[in-house]
Amino acid sequence: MPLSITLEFSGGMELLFNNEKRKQVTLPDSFAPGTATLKDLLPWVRDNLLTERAELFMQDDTVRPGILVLINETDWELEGELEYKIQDGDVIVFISTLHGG
Amino acid sequence: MPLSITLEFSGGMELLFNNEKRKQVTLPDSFAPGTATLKDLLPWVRDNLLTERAELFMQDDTVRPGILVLINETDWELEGELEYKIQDGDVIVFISTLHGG
Amino acid sequence: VPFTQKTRLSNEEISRFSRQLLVPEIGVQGQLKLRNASVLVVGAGGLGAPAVMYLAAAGIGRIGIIDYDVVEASNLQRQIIHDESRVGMLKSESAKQTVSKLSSLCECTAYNILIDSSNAMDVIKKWDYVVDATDNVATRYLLNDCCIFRNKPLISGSALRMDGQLTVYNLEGGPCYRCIFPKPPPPETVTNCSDGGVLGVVPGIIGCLQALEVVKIVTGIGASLSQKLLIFDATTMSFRTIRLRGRTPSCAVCGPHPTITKPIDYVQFCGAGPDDKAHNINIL
Amino acid sequence: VPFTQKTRLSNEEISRFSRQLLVPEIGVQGQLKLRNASVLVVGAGGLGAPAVMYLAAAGIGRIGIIDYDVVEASNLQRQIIHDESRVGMLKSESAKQTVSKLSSLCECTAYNILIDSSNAMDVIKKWDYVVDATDNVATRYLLNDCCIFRNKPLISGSALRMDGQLTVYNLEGGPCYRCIFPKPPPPETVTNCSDGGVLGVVPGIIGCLQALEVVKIVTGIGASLSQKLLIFDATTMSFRTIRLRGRTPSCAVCGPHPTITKPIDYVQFCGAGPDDKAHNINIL
Ligand SMILES: [Zn+2]
Ligand SMILES: [Zn+2]
Repeated sequence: MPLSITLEFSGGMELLFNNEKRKQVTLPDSFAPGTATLKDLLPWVRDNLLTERAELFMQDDTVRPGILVLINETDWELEGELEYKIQDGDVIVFISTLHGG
Repeated sequence: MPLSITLEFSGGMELLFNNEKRKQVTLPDSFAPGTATLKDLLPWVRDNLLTERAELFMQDDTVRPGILVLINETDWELEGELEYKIQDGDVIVFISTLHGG
Repeated sequence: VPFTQKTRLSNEEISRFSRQLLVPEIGVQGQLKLRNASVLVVGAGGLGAPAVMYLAAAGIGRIGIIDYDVVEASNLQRQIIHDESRVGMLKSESAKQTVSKLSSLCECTAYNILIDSSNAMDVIKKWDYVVDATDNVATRYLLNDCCIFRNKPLISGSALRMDGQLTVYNLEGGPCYRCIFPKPPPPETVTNCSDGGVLGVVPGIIGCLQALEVVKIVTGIGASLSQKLLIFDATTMSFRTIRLRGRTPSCAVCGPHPTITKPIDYVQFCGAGPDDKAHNINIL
Repeated sequence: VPFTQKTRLSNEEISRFSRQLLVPEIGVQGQLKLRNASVLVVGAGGLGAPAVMYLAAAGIGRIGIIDYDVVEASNLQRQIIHDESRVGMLKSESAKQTVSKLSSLCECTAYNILIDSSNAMDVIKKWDYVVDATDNVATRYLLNDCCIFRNKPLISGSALRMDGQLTVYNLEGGPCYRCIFPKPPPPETVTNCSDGGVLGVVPGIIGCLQALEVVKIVTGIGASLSQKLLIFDATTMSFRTIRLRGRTPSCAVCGPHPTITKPIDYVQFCGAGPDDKAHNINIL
């Protein structure tokens, strides 16, 4: 069964994704449950969902500095970052940190 | 298996319950899963947990006016009020409405 | 003189509100709607202070402020629309002075009245939206009923100790206060800020959120809290939004067969009034 | 003259702060702690305006305000500590005037400086807590590093368009800004309120919440947002609190083997500075 996850974009990240703040996606079969990781997900998101310049989202094989990734309401650093194995029903949030005041 | 639920008290209701805002309770065996309702729960809460005057919590067989009951983040009126059947893991919140400004 | 509706922003307004014109959800059309809107804030206390200031700052064209009390030193811990030099002044006048300094683009009316059944219908009919920033049960029922009779959305906030609550009544078929609370609480269960205390910034936060809901309703972004209740616990910094019932068919004011069709005696209904100074000293 | 710590509230203070003395979590001891605390607010703009006003109202004994800009008309849509008569005045001075009017019990210092590597260490050492109410990446890293070097908790807020964020750094072993963001964002990805706009009451809400966190830390209630990030979306009125990583062992400033032990060149580090007027006009 393919993995279904929810992606959310906040703090202005949504401007890079057609102004959609929340998107449910079913990942293609190449994302095998139990082995597919965030390292696989990021380029897929970039190539399939991003509507603005790629460098505003990724640098090298990870998100660019200033973007915080949350996995089910938790900082992805606590969940293994790029090595985190995607689970069905996961909510992955990409937040652009704000600096204005 | 006995029913385990979480009770929460907010908006000053906690002052009637030993200043505890959150309490996990296992209901006695008389609360049968599938038949026990909020109508059964209210007097049990009054008799077992309330530490202040009963009339500040209940009037007749329901909560006194000015208290809102939530069942899993939803107004209990949408869930059947007193007739709602308690389920294991439910979160029941008693909120005193505020009038200050 | 009636307030003239505008169809274009002046150059001064474009420059003044440029940061809001840049927000896609607001833009020029949204700013014009703010300019053409009128908001009545009932209570120039802990909730009303930030609500009035941020509504005036945002460019609301007309603001009305109702209060019958005078500023006291113990108010200043939370009522930042007043200051030490205003102690002894009428709150409605003090609030109006602050608005005048903040923005010459806002037309502000101060009502130094105790709002009650005798005057509420007349006052409310002149305004598009009503903000409930009061401090007592009787006035909350009065505002609710009159907002139903006059069909005005009611943006209702409250605060006590470290807790705050916020909801929007009577918006686009949503419920009213009486739908949720058909009976008033027993007077002995009602605590006000005078008796129970309040951390000053808690009504500050709720008042700001009331202003935000008004801005969102006026500009068409839409209310987030119609048929929902926001519950704020400052101790744990938790915000919880819960789903409320819709209009109650048996509701005495907004149902299809209302039994109350004009303002009643709210002091009798609630067993306590706004001027019940034994319980209600300097609360707003 | 050093600020004298008090062990008793005066009769004037007891009367003035009576509503807070009644709050069990505050009480006389909490109010004394507020009176004996000093807070530095960096930025007298959209965040700093309500933060300063509510901190002064709450009874914080000493408040410092840093800003190097002057009040402009386009600030008044959100910076309610200023008013039309202050256009052209230094923001730090204008903010101080408002504090003086709000409370004669608060000792307020205005710093009309551009805070940078040359002066931050000296200024920060005089204060117990630092509120980051700035508008640019370089100053945020500067404040973070100096708060680590001087061991001061940093209450950090930010806002843009309809979004706000809030967290507390360097409190009781919690992470710092660099633990979470070791590298600054590319300058072209950074939007400020001048370019992106902001709905005025959004920084209002975040600034109030910053003041609340300060009050809670000072009085011993405890911060809710150390190692946590509050994310506010005004469009949907959603508040979400997420769990952040703890201190990062490899952190260049707060780790066990720091590679940065004094302020660096933050403009070079970030590729953009606070006075980068091409991008940063009237942002605070
Ligand atoms: Zn109704
Ligand atoms: Zn660190």
